[in-house]
Amino acid sequence: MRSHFWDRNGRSHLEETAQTRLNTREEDMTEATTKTNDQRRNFLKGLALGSAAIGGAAAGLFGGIDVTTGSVGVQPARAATNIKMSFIQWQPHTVPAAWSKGIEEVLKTQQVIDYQLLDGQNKVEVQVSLIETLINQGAAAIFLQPIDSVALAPSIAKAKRAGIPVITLNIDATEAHAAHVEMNHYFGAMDIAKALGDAMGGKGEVAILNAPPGIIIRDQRTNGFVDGLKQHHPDIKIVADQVADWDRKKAQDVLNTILVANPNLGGVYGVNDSMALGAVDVAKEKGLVGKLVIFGNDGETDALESIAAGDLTGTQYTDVYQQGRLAAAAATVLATGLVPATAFGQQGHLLMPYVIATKDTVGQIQPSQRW
Amino acid sequence: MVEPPLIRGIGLGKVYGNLVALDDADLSVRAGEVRALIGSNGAGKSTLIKILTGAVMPTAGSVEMAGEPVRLGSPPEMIRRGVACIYQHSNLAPAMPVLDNIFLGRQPTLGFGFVDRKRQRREARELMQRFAIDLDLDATVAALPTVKQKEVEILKALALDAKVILMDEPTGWLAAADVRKLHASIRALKARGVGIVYISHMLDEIFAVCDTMTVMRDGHVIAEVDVADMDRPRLVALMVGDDLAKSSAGASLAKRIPRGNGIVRLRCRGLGKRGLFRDISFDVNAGEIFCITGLIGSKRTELIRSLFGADRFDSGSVEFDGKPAVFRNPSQAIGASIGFVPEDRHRDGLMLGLSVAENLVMSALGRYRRFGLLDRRKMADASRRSVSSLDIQPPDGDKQVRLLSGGNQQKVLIGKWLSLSPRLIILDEPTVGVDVGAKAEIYAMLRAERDRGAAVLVVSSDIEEVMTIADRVAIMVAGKLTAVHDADKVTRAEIIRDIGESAA
Amino acid sequence: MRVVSAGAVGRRLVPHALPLVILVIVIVFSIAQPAFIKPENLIGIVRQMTLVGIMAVCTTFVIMTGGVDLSVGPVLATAGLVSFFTMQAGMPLPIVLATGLGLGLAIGVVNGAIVAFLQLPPIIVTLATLSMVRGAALILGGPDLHLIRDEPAFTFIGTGTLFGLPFSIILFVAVTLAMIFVQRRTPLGLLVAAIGDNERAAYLSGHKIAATKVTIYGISGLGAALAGIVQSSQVHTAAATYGPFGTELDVIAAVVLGGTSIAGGSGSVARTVVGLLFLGVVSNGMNILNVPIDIQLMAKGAIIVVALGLGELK
Amino acid sequence: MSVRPTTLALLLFFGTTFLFFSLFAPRFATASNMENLMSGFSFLAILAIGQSFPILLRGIDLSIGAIVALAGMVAFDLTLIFHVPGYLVLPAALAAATLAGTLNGALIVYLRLQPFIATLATLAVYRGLVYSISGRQLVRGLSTTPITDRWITDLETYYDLGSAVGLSRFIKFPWFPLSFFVMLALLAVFQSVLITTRFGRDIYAVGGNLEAARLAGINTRRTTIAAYAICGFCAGIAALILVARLTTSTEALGTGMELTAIAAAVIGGVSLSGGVGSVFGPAIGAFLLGVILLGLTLLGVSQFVQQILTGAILLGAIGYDRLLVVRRQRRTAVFLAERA
Repeated sequence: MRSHFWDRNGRSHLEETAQTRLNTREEDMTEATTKTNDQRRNFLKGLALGSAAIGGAAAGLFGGIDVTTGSVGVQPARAATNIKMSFIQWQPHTVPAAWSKGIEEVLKTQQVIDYQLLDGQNKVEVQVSLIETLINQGAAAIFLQPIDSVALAPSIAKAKRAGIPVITLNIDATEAHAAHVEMNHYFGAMDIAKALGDAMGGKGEVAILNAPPGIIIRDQRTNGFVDGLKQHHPDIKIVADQVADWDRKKAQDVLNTILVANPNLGGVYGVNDSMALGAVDVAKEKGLVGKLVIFGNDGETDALESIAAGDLTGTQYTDVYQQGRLAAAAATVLATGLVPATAFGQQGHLLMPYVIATKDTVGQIQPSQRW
Repeated sequence: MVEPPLIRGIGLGKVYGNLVALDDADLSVRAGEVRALIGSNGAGKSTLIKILTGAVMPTAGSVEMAGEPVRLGSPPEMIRRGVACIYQHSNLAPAMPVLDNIFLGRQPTLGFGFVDRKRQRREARELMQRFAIDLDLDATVAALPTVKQKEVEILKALALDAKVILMDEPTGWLAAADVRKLHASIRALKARGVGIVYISHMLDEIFAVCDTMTVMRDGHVIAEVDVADMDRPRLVALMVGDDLAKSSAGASLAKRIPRGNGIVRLRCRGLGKRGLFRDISFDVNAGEIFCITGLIGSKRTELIRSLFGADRFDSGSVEFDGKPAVFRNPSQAIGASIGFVPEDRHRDGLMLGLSVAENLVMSALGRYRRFGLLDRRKMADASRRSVSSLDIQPPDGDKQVRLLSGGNQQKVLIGKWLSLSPRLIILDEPTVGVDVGAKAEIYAMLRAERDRGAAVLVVSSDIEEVMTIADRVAIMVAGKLTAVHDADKVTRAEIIRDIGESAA
Repeated sequence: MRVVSAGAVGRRLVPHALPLVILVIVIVFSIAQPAFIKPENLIGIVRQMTLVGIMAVCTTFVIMTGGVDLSVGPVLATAGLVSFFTMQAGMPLPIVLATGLGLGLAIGVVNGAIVAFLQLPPIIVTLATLSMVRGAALILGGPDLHLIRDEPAFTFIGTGTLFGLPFSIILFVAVTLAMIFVQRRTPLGLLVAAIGDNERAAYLSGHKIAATKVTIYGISGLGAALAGIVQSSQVHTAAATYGPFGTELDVIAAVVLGGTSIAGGSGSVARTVVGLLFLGVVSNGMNILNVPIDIQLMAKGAIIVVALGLGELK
Repeated sequence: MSVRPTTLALLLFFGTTFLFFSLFAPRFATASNMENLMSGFSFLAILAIGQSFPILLRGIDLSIGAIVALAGMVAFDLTLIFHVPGYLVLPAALAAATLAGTLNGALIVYLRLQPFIATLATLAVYRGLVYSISGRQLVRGLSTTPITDRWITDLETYYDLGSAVGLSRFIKFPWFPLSFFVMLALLAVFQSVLITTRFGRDIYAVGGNLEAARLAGINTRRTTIAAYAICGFCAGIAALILVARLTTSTEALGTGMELTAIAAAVIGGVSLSGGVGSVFGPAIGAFLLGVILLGLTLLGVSQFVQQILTGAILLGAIGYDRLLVVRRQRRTAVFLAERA
């Protein structure tokens, strides 16, 4: 498939891509973009948000502060007048860390925003408690990487009632909120399935190195991959689907064992890059590099390097810094424009563009975009 | 027709693994009868008692109450039928108040499982009055002194309003006055038609309170007689066999060496610990056995624990071999060549799960260290020598201490220190719960230590023991040392008077 | 100290029951999937055990004395991180290892000191250090993965082979043998057994309880640090998030399955290895048969219950 | 005896921590923060209350997190897949949780397994069961469907007590969540069970001295099983509160809660060596953990430093308790000696 990302002035590229994507995939959409009854309206809204966001992001990148609206302006920062924005992550991990960096890049240039990263400890009840604390604190905006779509919805509704815009990252919530910026799990995984199948020549056996149930990303990615194989490569058989706890070491162990039972294994899909890299370790040790097609998901630096070195076959790359910047830009616009969260009848959607990075395309990813 | 006995065990047997604890034993008690159950440690008395309370499931035999067979191995069943027991070791819930312990497991209720506190308290008061026991019902058991804890146990058994009461060494921890009080209670119960089984190593007590006796040895019942038909020597002979009886009797004739060889080994001056004891001064010489006697609760244990470094003094000074000695922990005391045999061997003395050999070397590990490693062969040799010189039965160094009888466990505990040849050995109640035979052996060991030139400091509440082994006797009353006598110049009566006078 | 005799008898039987259960499981798996019994898979099983294995073997003493060390997960992570940073600073391998291991030892010693001198319950003390060490690790390394590259000597620890065997296995076996040796042949081993059996008596026998506890918690920390270095070497990365929540339960499970009572008392390093083998065989076999995770968990729990239950009933 | 003096010390520690954050953490002493505290940590208090029972028996229950997930998933499936009305779902979920607890107790009693290992095994079993019955995996789309049954969602209700008693005229008074009252009710019930019923006394007896309890004719097996059943029941209640709050359940619900609940119980003065403690202390212990989390967050302390401070405060809490125990022991010894 065609690679497509944008550089700093690639706004039109983004729009075009997003549009194609949404148009062609509208009918396939399942839980990835849920409960929207009017995709097109959402899309337009997303587009508008995205534009605003990119503006903000660019501002962040170039260090300009004049983009911010007058109400906040360039007044010198004062503790008493600063507004607060917080990001509640899932648990310490590379992806939310990169988001946080992106968010911070944008926010710190605004002078008047205090930013805090909070840890959800991989527990929904902790995330809920933290949101309520932020509501109490009177945060100007909340960034949230929900562990679950439904579980956080009541809290998001509460925030909305309190006039606080909530911007979700990666996992949408069933409660409409200000905006949602998503790394595309379901469709990304479908594309991975296609690319993996192509690399395997359309037949053979694959194994999934999976995460334990309990977080929705896992389900979306697994479903996307399984559906993708069904659609594009019905002859490829999934011979093993084993849990390796997101962990590189566990992935090594599990794949080693799977290979004993399935010596003819042709492909491996790691639901995140760490597990895929664990598979690469095994392939190296057993001399299977080049024979074993291995795909990861996320696109972290280590994975990209491994692809460049010819070890990992590919991964779904998303510019996570940019994702964070976009979210931050949207939040800044909302907060400084004094748009109350209650004004949102419909939430904005922004599906991050992504690349299936392989040896051929990985070089196009700029160093500054690697996280 | 004769009424059937209140309780009757027929052909009872119990086998643990390959160890026969009890074999074909019979025991019965009639209404108003006090039956002594005697025999050396490991003879099977406790097992027999535990079968009668349902605590242990026998491997053979049956139990009848009033001629009716009962279900075995079920404590609730036996309690329902009115069998109560005062166990040898504490059977109280330490963190609970006295009141709850007395009614443990069968509190009177108001229905729906709610405890009837008022009735509980009233009944407890009545009982205390009837048996002249004084206890704070709301005190936590753990905070009570041992004597009071024993009283709680007695009250607990009495509260059951039992037909049969089994007492497993109930006086093991009691002072003479308390023993008399207990015996008064027993007579009161007897008069009300209660049947009692009474286990004790104290021959005096048996003659004082029992009507009949069952004698056991090695898991068998070897005699059933009326107490009236027995005398002391015959009884001792029955219990331990002839040889030991002779040495036990002969032991009390051994010579006394007050002040040993005249060299002061341990000099204590004005020792005090706030709220426990004060102004304690005495000397222990090399080559003598120095006994401190007195009532339980007179803080002797606290004193010697401090001497050993397990606790601290608040005031006073200690000299050991003429040099000032302050031990901040037991390891320093041991370094100075002092040994210590605690009172409660299960709680403070032995590692029950470890082997005899390991227990024997436990205080002397340094000796078996070679290049920082344990010299297992040297350890095994040493323990083999100890096992044979201490005559530990069975003579197997690899056996878990848990599986030994009480007397043999005590020998291991003492032997552990003897192998170090300490310059001072302190023993706290060295023969509690030990049978007559083992007692004699332990006395012989202590004398041998004395003759070797060690100083031996013994704390004992057993006047008979003190009279048997002491070279000098000190009397401690309520935290103060009131008198020191040469043992060959003092009589039993004088010591009892000393203890009683100061207490009054 | 008060042990119900039936339990004691049962516990003595466990070491004999568990190997039998393992044998049965091996036979069942081998029939279901002949590849299971292939030598490469058997080596794989041992290799999968190494991380938890090193930690479990090193923490056995702690559990034998009635304690527990919950902080192994973050210590594992921190040791890897610290090694990474010292390597980055250009230090030679011996210093790198010494720093990583030294840190683990230090954390263990702190655990032991708090437990021994303040006499606080180990489960809460080590829960507190778990939280503190994780926080410190995250401050040190952030949530990022730090790639370890071009460090062949360091990489050898986790991935190299010696005499045809993975070096990590050799390391695990060496640690195990060393611990068995310590238990059987040194005064420390006997002391640990004594304290576990009766701490008061051990004190009155003149032993330095506190020093012993500090030592064994130190060993436990050292083991976790070694596991952290092996892991970082195997996955070529160091991260503060390694050794996630649940690692400590895996470690304790192996020790306790081996027959060491969590309340202290009897136990041995050799038995811990049996417990490890049991867990390793079960999880490897279920992976090989591609058993789904839900059935895997239920089967694992049930097998544990049956295996130990059998030992008690016999 | 039932309320140990150390519970007072704990209250003092709690009060000090509370006061500290009230003074220094912005917006800590506000009505809405109190609402957060009550609604966010009542379930943990309930778990800690339940956990007290096994610990009082010198045991432990590591499986409560998995039981929470199990009860949650039962409620989830019944409501969303089978459309069972809420008034039947609630008892069904509680029954499942209680049954799971009972099974724990039965394994410990009849197979004589160590509680630690038995509940570690059932932790795996229950979590596996949750995965296999998860409606989220079985029926696609359910993972984004909230539970709307009023019987369940109404558990997340707030009461404006301030207005009811007229306090709101003077200060902004927090609205009390129903879960807080549920917690209070359980606390009252179980505290009085422990103090006034024979069963409660039996718990202390069995935990304090198992052999003595057995010989006193107490049915130790039944007591043990009941204690674990109560623990499971409490986990079920906590699960329902969470499900109401989240309007869904996930497979990972409850992960790690066992250690938090154990920590709360031990901070609350329940001794791990059995027979000592109450259910009052653990409830305070749970809210202490909540105060720390909320307070540090409001102080703006970074998440990493928070972890360090949480550990330190945990140590402080038990260290303080320990200090008081030692002091009191010394005083009691002196007192007894002087009286004698």
